[in-house]
Amino acid sequence: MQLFSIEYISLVVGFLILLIGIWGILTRKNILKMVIGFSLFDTGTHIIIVALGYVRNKTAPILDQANLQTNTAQKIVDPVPQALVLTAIVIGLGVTALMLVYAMKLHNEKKTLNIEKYNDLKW
Amino acid sequence: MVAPIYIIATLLGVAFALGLFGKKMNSMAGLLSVVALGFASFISLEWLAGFWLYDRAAEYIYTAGFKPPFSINLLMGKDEALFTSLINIAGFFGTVYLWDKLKKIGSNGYVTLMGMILGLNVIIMTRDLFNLFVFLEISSIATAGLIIFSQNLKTIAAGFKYMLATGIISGILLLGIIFMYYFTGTLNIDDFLAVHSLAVKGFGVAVFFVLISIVLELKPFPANGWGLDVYESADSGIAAMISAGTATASFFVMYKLLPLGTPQFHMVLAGIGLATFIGSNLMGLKQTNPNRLLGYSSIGQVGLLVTILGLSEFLGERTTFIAYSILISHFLAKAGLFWISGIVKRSEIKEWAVLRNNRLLLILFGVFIFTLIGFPPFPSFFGKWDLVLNMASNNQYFWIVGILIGSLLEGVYLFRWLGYALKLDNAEMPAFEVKWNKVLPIAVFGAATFVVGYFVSSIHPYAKIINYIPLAVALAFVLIDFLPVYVKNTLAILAMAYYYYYLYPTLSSFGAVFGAIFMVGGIVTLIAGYAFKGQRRGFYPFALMMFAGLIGLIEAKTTLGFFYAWEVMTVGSYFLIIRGKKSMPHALSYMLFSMGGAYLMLAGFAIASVGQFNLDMSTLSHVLVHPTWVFILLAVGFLTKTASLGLHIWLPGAHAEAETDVSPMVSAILLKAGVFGLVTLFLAMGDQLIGGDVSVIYLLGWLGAITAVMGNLMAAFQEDAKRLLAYSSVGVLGYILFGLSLMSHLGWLSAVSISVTHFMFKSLLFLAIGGVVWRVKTKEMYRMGGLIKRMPFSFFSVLIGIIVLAGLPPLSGFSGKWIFYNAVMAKEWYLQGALIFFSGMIAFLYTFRLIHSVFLGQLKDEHREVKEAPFWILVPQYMIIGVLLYFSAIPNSLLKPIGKIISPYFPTGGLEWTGQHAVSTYGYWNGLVIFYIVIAIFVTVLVWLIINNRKAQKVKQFNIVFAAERPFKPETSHYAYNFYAHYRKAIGILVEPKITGWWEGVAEWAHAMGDKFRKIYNGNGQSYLIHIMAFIVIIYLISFGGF
Amino acid sequence: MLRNSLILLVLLGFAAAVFPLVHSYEAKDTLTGVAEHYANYGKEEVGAANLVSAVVVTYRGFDTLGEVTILFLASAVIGLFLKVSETHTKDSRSVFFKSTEILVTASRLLVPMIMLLGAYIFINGHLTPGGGFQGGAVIASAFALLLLSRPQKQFSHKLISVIESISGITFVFIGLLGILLAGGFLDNHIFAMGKFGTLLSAGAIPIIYILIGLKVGSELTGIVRNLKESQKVG
Amino acid sequence: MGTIVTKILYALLTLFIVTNYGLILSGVVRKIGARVGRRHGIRFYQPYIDLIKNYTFRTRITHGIMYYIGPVFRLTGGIGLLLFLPVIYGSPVFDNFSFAGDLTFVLYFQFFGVLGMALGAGESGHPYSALGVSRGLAQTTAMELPLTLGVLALAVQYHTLNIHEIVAAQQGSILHWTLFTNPLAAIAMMLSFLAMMGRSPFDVVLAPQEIPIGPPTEYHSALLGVLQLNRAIFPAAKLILFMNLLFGGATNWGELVIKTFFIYMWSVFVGIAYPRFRVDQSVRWYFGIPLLIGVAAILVVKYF
Repeated sequence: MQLFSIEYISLVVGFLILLIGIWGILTRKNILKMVIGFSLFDTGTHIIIVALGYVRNKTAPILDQANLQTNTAQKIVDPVPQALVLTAIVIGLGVTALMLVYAMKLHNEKKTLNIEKYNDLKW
Repeated sequence: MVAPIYIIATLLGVAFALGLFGKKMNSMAGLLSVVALGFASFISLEWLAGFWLYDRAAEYIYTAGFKPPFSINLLMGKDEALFTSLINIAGFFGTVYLWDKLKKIGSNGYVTLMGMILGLNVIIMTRDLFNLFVFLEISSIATAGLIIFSQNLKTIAAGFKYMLATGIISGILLLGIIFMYYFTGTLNIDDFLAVHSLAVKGFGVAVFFVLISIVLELKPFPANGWGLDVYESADSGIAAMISAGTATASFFVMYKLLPLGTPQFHMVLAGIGLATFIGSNLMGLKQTNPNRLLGYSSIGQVGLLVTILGLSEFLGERTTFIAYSILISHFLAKAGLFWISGIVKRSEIKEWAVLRNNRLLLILFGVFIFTLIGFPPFPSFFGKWDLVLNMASNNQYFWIVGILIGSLLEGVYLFRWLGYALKLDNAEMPAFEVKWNKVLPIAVFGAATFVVGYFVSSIHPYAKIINYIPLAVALAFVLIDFLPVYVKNTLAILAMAYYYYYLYPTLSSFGAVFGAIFMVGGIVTLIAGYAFKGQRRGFYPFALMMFAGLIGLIEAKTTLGFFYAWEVMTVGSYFLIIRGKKSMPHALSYMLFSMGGAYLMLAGFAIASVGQFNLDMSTLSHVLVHPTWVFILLAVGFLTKTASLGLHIWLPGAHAEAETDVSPMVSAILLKAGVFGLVTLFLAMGDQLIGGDVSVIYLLGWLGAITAVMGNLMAAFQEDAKRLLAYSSVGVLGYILFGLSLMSHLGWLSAVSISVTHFMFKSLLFLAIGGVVWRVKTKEMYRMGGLIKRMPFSFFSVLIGIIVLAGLPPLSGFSGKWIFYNAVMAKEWYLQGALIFFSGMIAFLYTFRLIHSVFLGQLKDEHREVKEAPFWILVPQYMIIGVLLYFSAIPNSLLKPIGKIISPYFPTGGLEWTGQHAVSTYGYWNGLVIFYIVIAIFVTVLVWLIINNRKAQKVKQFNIVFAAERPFKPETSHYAYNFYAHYRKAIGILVEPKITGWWEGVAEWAHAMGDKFRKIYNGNGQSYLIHIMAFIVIIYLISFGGF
Repeated sequence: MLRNSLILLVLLGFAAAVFPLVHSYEAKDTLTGVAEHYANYGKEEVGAANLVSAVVVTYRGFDTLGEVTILFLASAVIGLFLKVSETHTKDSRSVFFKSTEILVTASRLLVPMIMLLGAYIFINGHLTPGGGFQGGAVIASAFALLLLSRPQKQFSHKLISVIESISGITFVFIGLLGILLAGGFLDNHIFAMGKFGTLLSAGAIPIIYILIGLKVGSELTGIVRNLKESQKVG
Repeated sequence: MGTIVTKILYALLTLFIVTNYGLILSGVVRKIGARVGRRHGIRFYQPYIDLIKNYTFRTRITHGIMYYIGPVFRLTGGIGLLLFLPVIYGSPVFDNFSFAGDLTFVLYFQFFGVLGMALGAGESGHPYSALGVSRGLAQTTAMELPLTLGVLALAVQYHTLNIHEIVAAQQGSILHWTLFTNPLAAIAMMLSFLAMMGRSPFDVVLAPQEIPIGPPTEYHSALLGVLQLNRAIFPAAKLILFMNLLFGGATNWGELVIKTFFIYMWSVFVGIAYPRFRVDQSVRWYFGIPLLIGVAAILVVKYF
């Protein structure tokens, strides 16, 4: 295991971003900041996904050159995580957009973005 | 067969097409959606039918023309067909229910709803993990949209919390999925199941993340505050869909992925589920908002289901049956309850009294509550039975205890709620609007509970042999509830008579005795029903249900049949009891004690079934494991019904507040169910020893003796006539318990004969006093007095009743006492025996008080014109008096047959009969001769007196020697209030309500605990996220045992 | 304070929980599992030069359908959200500041070019990096620019939803055609496979990508539009 | 048929003897009481005079049917108790109807009259009647506990509840009396006996010295006469019962008179020596020492 290889760094960075995202979600009182935390959490996950698809010293899975079209499995990185991350990004987009709209609506209701103020429902 | 892919294509296509619909075409859009959902339901139901009826093979659906794992595939198997059917039906009826709301919202609303149903369908069918993630997200987003169908601060805040929570959860899920892919190179669930586990720790962690996310989707305690908020705030129609749809689908995902977990994880899962089940129901105790309450219940039920999954290793092949029957019950009941809540639109459960304005909804409300808690004939009853039985056979008692405690807690708040709906005042409340499109789904689901219940019982190997006809007849009375009382009463009596006629030849042994008490007793007390006018709605179905249960006890061939009948009886009697004007709290405590007792019985039967080849009642006679526990559990279960000391606190109120003819039913007849249970138990199991030397039956003997004394003492201090009689029942039942505990011929002879006479004299007394109360409109004895002048017939009934009760010769009550003396001598239980006789003396106190305070003394001014009790209430009384006098004169007409029944079990120590002359080891007694002699002396003296005192002048009420004055007011000279003040001063300390206080303390403690726990749901969305993360970490630590 | 230390503890716990994942990670030297199959047979089976697209649109096409649905739902929910608030108040005074001249002018120049780029990206999705989502997002960004520069401009909501719906329905319809004409739902072999590496190849993939592009573009545009419209409420 | 007639005639004979004995006894006891109190007292035949007086009253009133038959119940109880007892041991003449029921029956039958009387008194509407009944019943329950324990101890000792056999077992020597063979049981029963006789300190039920209180408050004339008749028969019957159980029974009338007289004197002496208890006091008293003695009696016969 090479500690400073690109795949390892991206994996660790992904996890760090993910943890920072969780930290943001758990500690920030401002709803928008929580949403940003959530975005970071998502992004961290995406980086991890891509990192996991990496195959050492291989190229992108696009067979636009003839030499790639034979014995392909030996030459490209894993296309599946890339496909998955695409889906995940879009999902993240949809969720984030919805969260933001919620945040906007909440602000309309109480004119504050402090999550602690929205505790009418409890127990 | 329509391919299942068309479910998806239809829903999705229609959802996309709805974008084309303008605002003016909302009705069209709605119709299209309903048709699409109906079509989807049709497809899945068709598959379900195919699997069930034609035994089709499961079918894989491949997408993109490639085989898995290279492309995503779906599976339509038996399970999937069932679950998609549930989802689509929920969607279909949910849309019908929400028709008006959706129409107002327009196409986006329909789109959201269809999206959710679509998502749920796919997560059920898909065999690809990432695909599962995608469609889980679809349903989450759609749910977030559904929540804001009604937009206000609450829904928006709840929706936001929901989005945050599901966002985090799905992030964790995604993390797990991608690592699972990394380690295995596939995303196909079937492949994962084949791999099962890898040596790499990382894989285990990845699987853990996947599973824990699914667990979190199921809203485990305590990481579920967001779910509660959604249930509380969302429109009831939406909450119904979330509870019935999302929870159902998430459960199935868990079910599907379960094999991924290690056995160790399964135990953790079971623990999570149980904590959720108990915790959620405990916290529900203090809740007063109906939707949030249903949320607690919903989460709790899902917790129970999770427990079942976690315990699947123990449950084996029965897992499916158990889980599905409970799940379907929950599905139907919870959707129905949320829907009703949406019609009622009350945010306090106390305001649900308004539900009485609509009879149909009220009935359905009751049906759903009983379905949820697991009463027969609803499916979850059979599920719970199998669950407990299977756990017992694996020695898993801890889980049994937990599950039963959780169920009991759930019963507390659900029955309290039902009580509120049935009894609280609703005069001030405006009626609610009822639309057919809202009622239709509820009615369909309500009907489905019965259908599914019947279906479930028909596939259960033991449930299918239960005789359901009596219950069906009772339920049929619901349909003719509109008829006037005399028609229904006649029909009810005929039905009972016919059934007894049909049953009579099959009855033998103790079954014959108790069968007579139950059926003949039922008929006799029903006669009093003619006194009622109008329709008396809701009485006959439940009265007959109670009798159906009672007779079912006797007919029961299996322990399941017995338990089934027991529960049917409980339901029927609950509704009878709650009919009384002030019965609400008493009916609740009756129900809770009954449930508690029933659960003990359930546990007892479960342990008894361990290692047996079938569930026959006879298996009780050769219990293989923990026979002492079985005995104690069953005995205590029965003792809750016989109201032994410590378990008696429900009885006085329940019996006293009941209606005139209900009191005798529940007090004189129903209590004998417990006696019958004890008889059955004692005969089957004999005595058991605790720790090898303390006899349980010996302890029960003491309990019986003390109950007899305390019951009678408390009766002596009552001001309320019916309460007095109720406590008297406690005493007599203690007496009977003592007699049975003697375990000898004579002990049983007296116990069984007292069971019979108690039925007669207690019916007599309750009817007579009920008739008086009917006329004078009060139950306080000191408000009556001198009524012998106005109600001589009732007086005579009470006179005969108390003479028999007190056991005075020459009437038949004495036979019991006489046999007792002999039995006590033979058994050498002198001290207990002395207590029993002491209790008999105390019986004099309250019997005299009863007759004096009501009928003798000073007639009150307001009662001078009061009429004799209604004719039809007197009729059964005089029938009973006739029989009592016959038994008194010819005692062996009663005792000899009972002796014959007892002889096979206790052959020695019986009575020798010569005519009416009975001889025991110790003494002798001739009832008939005594009868004649006493009557002869009496007549002689009477004639002597009349000769000496003829032409005695009748004087007025106040013409008495009263300190040289005449009293001017009956109140001041009617000595009745606190009649035994001096006695109370002497030994009143014995009747301090210590036991009631103890139970109240328990209740208060549970409520306080629940209240404390629920404070963690502080309403702050961020805290909920912390709960989720902490939950993950803690479960991780538990699962992997540190790191 | 207690709360913060609790959070810290939870975070540390979570970090510890994910540590085995990082720990057992090792970059692969070769493809394994399904990826190997895709690499080796993707060309023959799907015919798309961009293997990611092959996976996205065909092998895991069902996911993509779901993905589209998610955006569609998100847009619907946002529409739902904002629509109710339209009825909230009838006050429609503008809250927008006037855009700068530079932005307005630049947008006139850039919007058509961005749209063109978007279209290019989704049309060539099966050949080069990119695809329907990316293209759609680019197109939506053009509309976002338009909205920034001319806030008063009204887009036809009707048009957006019609495009959205038609493309969605067609997507489902093409998927169903797969059952009728080829191996299953969403099979791309319903059209001629064409020559590998050219524009008209890979069967239904380009068509699907175009539909996705249109759909995503219109959905995102719809979201942005709805958000803008909601600002009237103030 | 003949046997029934003979039985009835024998019963009437017993009744006649005991009634007279009871009347004289009560007169004598009152006389003794007065002399002890240094008063002249009544004539010993005063009860006869009272009886005749009451039967000849011309004012006759009734409060209703129950009021009317209350005394009938009372007297039936008294006569019944007497007739269900074997009066003279070994005598078929004075055995009466004791074949119909054993000791248990007899013990329960004594309440027949009490309850009937209580009902009759209740209908009069006089609060003092009800008050008396309430006191009487309360005291009875307490008194009954040591009595029951004693009876059980006896039954254990003799292995029977048949009074004949109990008496038979005590024949032969004075030391065969239960009093000596089972002293604890005898003490317990004799303490209960005090309350059964309704004399001081347990006479608050009737409170004879004060203005009338207790069940008979409202009774007079022939109705009171019936009660008075009972007051002669009933205590005598109870005395005979205790004599049979504890003191070896009687083989002839002379023995009976002597024994019962002394048994009665036990309650008289106690009554003169001790002042009256309130009901709550007497109840608590019976739950104290007498109860313990009773329990001890049981334990002794059971374990020794």
